[in-house]
Amino acid sequence: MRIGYYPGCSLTSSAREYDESVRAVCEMLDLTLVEIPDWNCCGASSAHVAGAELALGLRARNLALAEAAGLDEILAPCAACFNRLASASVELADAPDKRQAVSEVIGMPYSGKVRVLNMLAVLERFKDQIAAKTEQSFRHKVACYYGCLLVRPTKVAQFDRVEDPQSMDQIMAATGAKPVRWSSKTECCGTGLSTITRTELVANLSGRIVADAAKREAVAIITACPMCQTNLDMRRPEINQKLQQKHRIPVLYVTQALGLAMGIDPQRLGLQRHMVPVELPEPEPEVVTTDDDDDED
Amino acid sequence: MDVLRNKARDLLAQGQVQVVIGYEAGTSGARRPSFARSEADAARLMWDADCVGNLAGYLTRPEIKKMGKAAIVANAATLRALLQLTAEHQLAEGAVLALVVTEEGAVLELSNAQAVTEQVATLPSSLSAADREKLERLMALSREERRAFWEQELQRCVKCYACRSSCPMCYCGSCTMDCNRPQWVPVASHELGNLEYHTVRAMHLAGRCVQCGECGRACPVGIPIHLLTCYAEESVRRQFGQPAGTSATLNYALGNFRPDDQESFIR
Amino acid sequence: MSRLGVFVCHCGENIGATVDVTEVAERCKHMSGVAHAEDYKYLCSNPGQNKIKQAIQEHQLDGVVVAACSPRMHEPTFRRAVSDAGLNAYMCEVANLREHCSWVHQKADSTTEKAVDLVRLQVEKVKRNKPLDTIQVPITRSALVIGGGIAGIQAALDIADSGHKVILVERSPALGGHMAQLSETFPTLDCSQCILTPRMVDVSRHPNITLLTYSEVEHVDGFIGNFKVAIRKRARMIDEELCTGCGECLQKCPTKNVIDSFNEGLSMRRAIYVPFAQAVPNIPVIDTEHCRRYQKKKCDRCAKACPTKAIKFDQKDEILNVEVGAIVVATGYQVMSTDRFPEYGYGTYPDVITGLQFERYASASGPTQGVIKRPSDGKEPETVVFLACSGSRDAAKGVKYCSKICCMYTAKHAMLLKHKNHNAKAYVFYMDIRAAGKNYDEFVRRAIEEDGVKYIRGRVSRIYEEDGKLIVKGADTLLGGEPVQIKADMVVLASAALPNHGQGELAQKLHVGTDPYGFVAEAHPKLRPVETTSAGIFLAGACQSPRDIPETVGQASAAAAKVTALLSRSHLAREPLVAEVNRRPAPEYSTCTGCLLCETACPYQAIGHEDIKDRNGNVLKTLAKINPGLCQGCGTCVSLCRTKAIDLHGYSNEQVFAEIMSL
Amino acid sequence: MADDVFEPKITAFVCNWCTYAGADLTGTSRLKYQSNVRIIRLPCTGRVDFMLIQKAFARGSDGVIVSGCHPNDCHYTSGNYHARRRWMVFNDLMEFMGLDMRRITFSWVSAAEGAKWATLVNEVTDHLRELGPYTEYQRLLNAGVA
Amino acid sequence: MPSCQVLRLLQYESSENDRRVLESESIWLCLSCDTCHSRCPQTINTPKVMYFLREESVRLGLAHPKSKDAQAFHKAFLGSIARHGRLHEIGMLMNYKFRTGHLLQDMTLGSKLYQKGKLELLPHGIEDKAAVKNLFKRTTGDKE
Repeated sequence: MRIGYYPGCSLTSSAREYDESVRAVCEMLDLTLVEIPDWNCCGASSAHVAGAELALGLRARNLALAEAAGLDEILAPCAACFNRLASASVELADAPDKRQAVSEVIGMPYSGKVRVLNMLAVLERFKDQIAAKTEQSFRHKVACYYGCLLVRPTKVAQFDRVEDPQSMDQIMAATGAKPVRWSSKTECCGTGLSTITRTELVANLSGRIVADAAKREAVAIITACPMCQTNLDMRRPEINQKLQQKHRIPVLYVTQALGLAMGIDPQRLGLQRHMVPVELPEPEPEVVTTDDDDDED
Repeated sequence: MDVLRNKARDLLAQGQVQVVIGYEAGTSGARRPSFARSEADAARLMWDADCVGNLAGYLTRPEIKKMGKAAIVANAATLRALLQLTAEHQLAEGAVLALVVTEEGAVLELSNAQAVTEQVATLPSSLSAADREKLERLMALSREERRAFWEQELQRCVKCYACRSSCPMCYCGSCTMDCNRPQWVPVASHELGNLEYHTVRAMHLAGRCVQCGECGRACPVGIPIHLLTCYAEESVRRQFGQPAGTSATLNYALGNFRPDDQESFIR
Repeated sequence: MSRLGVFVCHCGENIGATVDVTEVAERCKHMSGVAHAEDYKYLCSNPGQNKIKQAIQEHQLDGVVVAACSPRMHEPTFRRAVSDAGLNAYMCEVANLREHCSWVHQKADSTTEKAVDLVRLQVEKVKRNKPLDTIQVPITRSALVIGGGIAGIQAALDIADSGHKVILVERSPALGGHMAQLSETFPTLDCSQCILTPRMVDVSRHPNITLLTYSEVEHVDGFIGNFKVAIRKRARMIDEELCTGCGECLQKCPTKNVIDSFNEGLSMRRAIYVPFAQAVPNIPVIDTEHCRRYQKKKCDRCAKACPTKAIKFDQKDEILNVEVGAIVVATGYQVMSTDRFPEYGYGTYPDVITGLQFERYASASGPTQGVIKRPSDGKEPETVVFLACSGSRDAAKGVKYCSKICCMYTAKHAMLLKHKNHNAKAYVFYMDIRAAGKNYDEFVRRAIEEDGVKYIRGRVSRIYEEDGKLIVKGADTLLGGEPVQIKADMVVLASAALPNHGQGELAQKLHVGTDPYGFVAEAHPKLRPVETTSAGIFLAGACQSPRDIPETVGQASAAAAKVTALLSRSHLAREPLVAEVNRRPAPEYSTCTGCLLCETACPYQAIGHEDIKDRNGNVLKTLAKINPGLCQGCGTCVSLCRTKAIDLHGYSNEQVFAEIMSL
Repeated sequence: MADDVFEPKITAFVCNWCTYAGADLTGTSRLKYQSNVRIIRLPCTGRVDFMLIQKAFARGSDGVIVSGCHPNDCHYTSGNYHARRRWMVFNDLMEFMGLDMRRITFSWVSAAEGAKWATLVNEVTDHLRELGPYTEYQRLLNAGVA
Repeated sequence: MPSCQVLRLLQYESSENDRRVLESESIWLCLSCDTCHSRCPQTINTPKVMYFLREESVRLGLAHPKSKDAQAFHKAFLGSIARHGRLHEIGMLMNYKFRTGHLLQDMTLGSKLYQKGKLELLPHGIEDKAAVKNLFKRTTGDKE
């Protein structure tokens, strides 16, 4: 099976390990990634400030390129890129006039056929294979953290349920992991534009998430978004300072976690690149559950 | 062929039926309807590829009804007509015995609607490939071209009503055309009247036409009017999926509806 | 040659201003068949009507066209006038010069021209009108009430008290509906059961009422005054004659884990059960879904226990066919369940409950004998948050409309909580407080001022669990949208009131319209609020839209009044504008070919068939036959008939044809 | 009005309960529209025989409006559904025979849509004014008796 | 000022209130997490509203002083894209620091990132840079 691939800027540098683990895991799942030729930045949240037209143009060019390359589905692992591209594809899907206008801007045709998928939507299709390919069962309590951009707004994401989403929990469960029930699944880590400009806000928001995860005794936070990963991992010093705590809970990309379960070499998954060292305890022992019979008196 | 003749002879001899409606040799190699009432008559019956006519129309004629129980040599279209007529309460269930000559030359006796329905289910649509192709060619034309085409054709109509009398579904005792209070359609044949007449005919056969093409064959001036009724029927099938002449129980597309019928032109 | 009279109305300035009325009258004089034409200021006035009557006498008119306002306005008026003058009422037609001409066009020749056309159109029609007599339909003088809640109970009692027979059908095993589930009622805080149970008993005792519980309407045929209804009486597996309601059987049932729907799932019941202690009738039902007898082919403990051998495991559903003259729909509502609220946890938090569930807790007859407890651990909650508008007024995730009862019952709930546990804290998140009604706002004020309920104006964005508490995150818009966070033990959703389940199917069976939300539609929002779009079918209570008890009871009595008015007559006069199959001399008998394609096209199943027989009884021809009692005159069959054998009185082929040709 | 502007002749078949009432509302709300349309009142769109439409054209109408209750709102519960089916076939057949379907307007106008009726009539009138007289049909008329 | 007040002020359609909104810091605080959007009973897309208000406030020169870092960030960001077609993080960060003068912010972090191989010294541009340049021209008119 093949699918279009849009790494996005951060996966080529600050989130390189995400890219590495995505490629490693997809290989294991026999999913061929066809990188969109000459893709450009989706514009993230900045493009909007310079005008909606530009924002749409930047996103549309990538869709058009994908279409030209004969790809009808593309995977955008970065949640931000996914959200941007998906909203563009939705916006253009049934608006011929808009497509016309944007085609002129980007100087190439786009017929509005391309569908954008996030990492989880793609992995969901491979649950069985994941379970099958799992070598050392990943029996850890994990906190599946979705953030904002994967599930919201429903019209754009068109995936999972907007509150208390389940897909990542199920994907992780397939490896034997025990996803904790927690309430910060879709709380915002504070990215938006503030990662660099308003670090104090970020520490505050991300802090709540880390604290909640720790409280539920998760040994790792699992995410599918570079922004979230960066904030929860890279900003950990600020967070701990803010919380007056020494939280050491690592933040893994869902693909890294799967990779480990599938027995892929940690180096290949880029675990060494994390700021918070990834050290997982011994997997919990397996508990055999028996279903109880119905009442007799 | 002999199998058919013998079968007919026996049926008549044993008095199971009083008349066998079938085909016999006509002038210049054509086939014409034949009404065998005696064992001798039975010898005239024929069956071959040229027996295309739809004989079902005769079944509803009083003079034929008078003859008593009838058997009919039936091709696909005739069978469909039988079902539709039964559905429309014009033939009592089992009132007619259908004789179908198989590829192998054997003769099947279909004595009830059930049997006919099953037989019909195995048959291809009556709409000939040639006619289907004509329909498509016409639809490919521009509206103006189509108008011109039908104007050309219909102005030649002399309102002889041969189409009407040949159509097995046109059994009505008094037709809209004969209604004079009010005079819906002018009696004389002129372009407007002709257009109205053929529209009415097509509309009245939409959801009822078994696409036998009898009207087209009957037209003395050779107007392909069967295309109109065939198209109307196709339209019904396409939009509502309720083909005529496939069941003996009433399922008239224009006498039913679905709340979610999809139409695009209503504002 | 007909002698028609045309009367053109000025309607003061309303028509006169843009149409040259005298000119119109003048031109009419010259229309063929018109014997007399005149114009007048106000034809609908008494003098105006008298002019028409006189003219009919003077000029021996045999038909009349009144050119005035919309026929939907004064057609009846003028037809009465015409018949007073000795002409058949249906020899009068109205040309709509006001709504369709003078009011919608500028003053111009073309406008007057149109007015003349509109009159000519009617002139040509009237020439072809035939005298018609109103159809007299006998009335079956009994009523069917669907739904045994307070609405149905009230309607049934009122109709029965007026001396008419009533059949009351209730889907569940007992009367009472939602009101039976309530604890106290606003604004008086009197106990719901205490005021309801006497009414339920009255119903069961009333000589004129036949009570059918555990029964549903299967099929409805017929029309006003003559409905034929098939009712499915579901098998209770109990012989109602033998059962004494002693309750022995209940104790013996081994299956104790069936969700109790009367307690809104807050408790368990047995497989054989009576919904609640005061149930009417006090006869148990066996729930075959859960009874071991049916699930595991074993156990007959209840049967063994029954002193009167009333338990009949092989009982079957019965179909009762009844005839009634009128129907009252009182099918009530249901509340949106908690799993419809994503941000409140999709119903995963046991301590997030609906208002109805709270009622059960607060009710003395409830699962906790009136002690407010929380489902998760049965502890008494210290802090309870109430969310008004849960699903209501929420176009995005819920319903657009206001559920109307929530503001009041939420205030009541908070109040009850405080009364039962003085240290408890009650918070109410609301968008607006809607407390219009007698003593309603006073009631809410009391909750706030005397009982110290904290009202917070704002919506709740999220609820989640933390250390056994429910964290309620919201905003206080009166503090400029400042975020509020409350650690609660229990959250009560005033969840939206929806049309009851099965409402849609029933509406179809009854041929009554519904609104976009699925509530039964009234015939007119202001002037005919308790009538449906189908004559003879009335409505009461929350099946029309959410409403409280006083309103429901009032409406039920109103519907009952309508029904008794209808049933007080022996016959019903109906407009004779119905379809008819033509007749011709033998041997044709009719142009109808008896193809009966029209049968399915009739929305009222009014078309059957008749056989023409000779004197030896041999069938000569079969024709379609239209029952004038059932026919409502839509004409769908008329336009379907290939031989024009069916025609519609008042809109006949000849009439309409002539109208077209007059243009 | 000036003689050079073409005034189309429009016949409207409307049901009594929705569109006729809707047109009444247009009046009571004093909304103005062009005066070319002549309304023929029928109980229900189910009563609209396609032959009536034919006859309207035969009588020289340049355009025809057929209008009734929205789906689900039919006073007779399903008359409009039956009507809709016939139009679906009629439309299709007319297309096939090459008739100018721009001349026929089907619409749902409820008793509450007085404004919609006004706009509908105006739009149809203007459109027909652009199209000009329905010569291709009226020519047949005048082709007269052979 | 919370978004509900922002919208309320706008509903007045009065220039004074509009100004108050455009000058406010609030419109720069939105993280476009879309939570409000997915909650709103009226499905109002608040982030989109905020984007628009930011554009306006910049266009009319009313932007809140505290927003200059954000603006600088966006300028740097867009600059990077305009030049390379993709984001070159170091270049962008440097650019940002010069624009804002936060020269020392995150210095240590930066080097850490570098050690972890998370920063690329040299930009990886796209082939068809012209395409993106034109895109910018056509939509914003400015060269950046």
